[in-house]
Amino acid sequence: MKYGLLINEGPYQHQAVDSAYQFAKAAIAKGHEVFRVFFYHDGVNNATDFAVPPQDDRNITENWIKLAEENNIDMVVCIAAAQRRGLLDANEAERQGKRGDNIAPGYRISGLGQLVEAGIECDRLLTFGD
Amino acid sequence: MKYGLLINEGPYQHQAVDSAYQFAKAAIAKGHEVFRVFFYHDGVNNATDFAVPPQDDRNITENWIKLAEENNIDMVVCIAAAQRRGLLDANEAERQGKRGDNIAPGYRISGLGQLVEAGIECDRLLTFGD
Amino acid sequence: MSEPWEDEVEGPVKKFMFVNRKSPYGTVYALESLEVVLITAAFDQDVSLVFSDDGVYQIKKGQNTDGIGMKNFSPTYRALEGYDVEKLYVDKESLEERGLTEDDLLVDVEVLSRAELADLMDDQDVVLSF
Amino acid sequence: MSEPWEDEVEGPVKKFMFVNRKSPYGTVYALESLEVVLITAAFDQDVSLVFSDDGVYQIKKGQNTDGIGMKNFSPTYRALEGYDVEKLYVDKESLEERGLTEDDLLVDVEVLSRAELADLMDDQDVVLSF
Amino acid sequence: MAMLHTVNKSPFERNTLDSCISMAKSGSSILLIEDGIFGALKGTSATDKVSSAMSNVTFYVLGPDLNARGMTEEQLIDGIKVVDYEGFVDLTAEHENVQAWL
Amino acid sequence: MAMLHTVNKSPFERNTLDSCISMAKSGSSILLIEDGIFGALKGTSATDKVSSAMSNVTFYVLGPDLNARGMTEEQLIDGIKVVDYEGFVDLTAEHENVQAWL
Repeated sequence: MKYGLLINEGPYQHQAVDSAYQFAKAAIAKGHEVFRVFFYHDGVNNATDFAVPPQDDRNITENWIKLAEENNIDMVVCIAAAQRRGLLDANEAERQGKRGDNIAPGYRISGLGQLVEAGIECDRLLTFGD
Repeated sequence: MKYGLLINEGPYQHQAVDSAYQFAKAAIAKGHEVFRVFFYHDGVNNATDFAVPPQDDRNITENWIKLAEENNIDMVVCIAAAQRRGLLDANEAERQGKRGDNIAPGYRISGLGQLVEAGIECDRLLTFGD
Repeated sequence: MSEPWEDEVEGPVKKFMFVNRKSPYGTVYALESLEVVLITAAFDQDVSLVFSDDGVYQIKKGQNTDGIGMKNFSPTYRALEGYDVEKLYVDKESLEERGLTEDDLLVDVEVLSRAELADLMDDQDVVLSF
Repeated sequence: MSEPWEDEVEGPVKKFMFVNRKSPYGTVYALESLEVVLITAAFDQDVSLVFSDDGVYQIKKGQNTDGIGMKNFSPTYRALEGYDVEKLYVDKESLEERGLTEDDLLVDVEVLSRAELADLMDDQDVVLSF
Repeated sequence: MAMLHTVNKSPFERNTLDSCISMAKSGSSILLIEDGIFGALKGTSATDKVSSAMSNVTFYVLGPDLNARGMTEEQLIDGIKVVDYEGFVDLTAEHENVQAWL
Repeated sequence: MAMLHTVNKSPFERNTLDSCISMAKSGSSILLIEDGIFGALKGTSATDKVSSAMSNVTFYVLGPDLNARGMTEEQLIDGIKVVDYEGFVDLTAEHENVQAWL
């Protein structure tokens, strides 16, 4: 099966992104494809490059990067939701005249069309949120 | 009266921070003092310097900065919650070896002791959250 | 928000259903759901909207947000027709629990029982709930 | 987390009550509430904890988070005594609704009726609910 | 005065208002804000619960949140008082303490 | 197979499980995850609601979320099946569609 995942909540505050991560790992272990993970609403906050979680806790952003790298998952951060919440890549930062950018490598910023496309192309589009 | 406000949710996703802002404005208009606003949980995300909300929408981060400046409100971002979620000032960024920082001017990072202190020193400590 | 037509793709038409269960303004889900609906329509997909539980309040007439400093986005529901989004369904039981009738709603909708909505949901390719 | 004693102040003792109404792990509130409790105790304030509604699950025995990739923080409730946090109250009705008894809980608590809890709450200087 | 309780959740979606009412002492006040305002309306499945609580507790509703959601004073349960944000501030000052039911 | 519904909210805190049950067609399945697992337990005020829905719908519960919250299989309503994350994946593949009740 070809899966798309939609993540609507940020790291640590809600379990949604953790559940999605465990699901993705299990799907891959079972031989399925995770085609795209789309970060929407507060979900865009998972893409921050600036988090320093406690040593004995999970690092959500990095776990996703590793999983995506090893399994060729397309990780897309919604541009409109990201702009509202202060997540920028280098291009956006320049375009908006901001002094820096904070999207971690491995995540890319794009439009909601990427979510719709996932809905069209995937066998299943699953939502994880609050 | 001397007020302390605790804000537990981020910008746009929940109305909590908007309600707190309207409350703070009204309290000041009535001659009360807003001593401190403490940003905890996802509330730390309100302090981002990188947000670009739509032109026809409110700018939550800047509204607070302006209100705080004009009325001498101490705006404190919880360091532990901020580290988990990717909010850093210049000092923290250097200490953690991060490539940039994203706390807007007007907000300061400190410990939870500042919340307890607000509870002790203020006549009322109000919580706005989800 | 990026323009819907920018990343439009050609391809198959799938049935997308959006289940709106949350009230507006208290959280951002209603607003950001609407953005996905518009993009999905721009991709020429078959779009249905369901308003149930507190989601029925999204299309309540007479919303006036002047006092809370947030944008009144309810006129956008009226604009859906222009995007060829014409399948709007409302859960009868949710209306009744809230003492509302069709006359209270700002768009033309079809009021259905839960059994009818369940049949409709069962017939979809993608179901998204915000 | 900064060490509690770093920003300790001398001053009056106030009665702080923490009302815990959310289950652990699904959201971060239980964990981050516990961090405030510890700091408040370090400030030598009079601390009470109430577990009601799904908050009673925070102190359920036998939590094992190995399967969800999150840290089991429930042992911290046992450590509260060492911080002189000894006033733990549980809502009787919430326990009963969930089919739980005192034996299911990992710390010693006082089980109270809602009327008794209401009296206790009424007697506080600061009430925080996470 | 006794405590002020604030409720910001819809009574149709969550148990928050129930919990608040069950712990609000006689003579205390409940202010409905944000999505909590739906609890102040007459003719809903939550109306009876609020009406009967009104024998012990005074209910207020935040007008700006009411209007944002397309509701007006006419739709309120009789006896519920409308306040604006300044009225909200007054309530917090007049009551001895405030508890936010989140 | 018919639809798979997922519920991640506690039945004591929200109306999510009620809404899901009222729209789940006969023959469909409901998987309880995260705080939704509390709906799978016997001896609670929500047990009857789930038990009676089981005549039409098959219930599953996510084991890792159950154990995280200090619960074990012995505490489940008879007939509710425990799955791990791989079982969760299987359920999404076996059913024609998935709806997450948030």
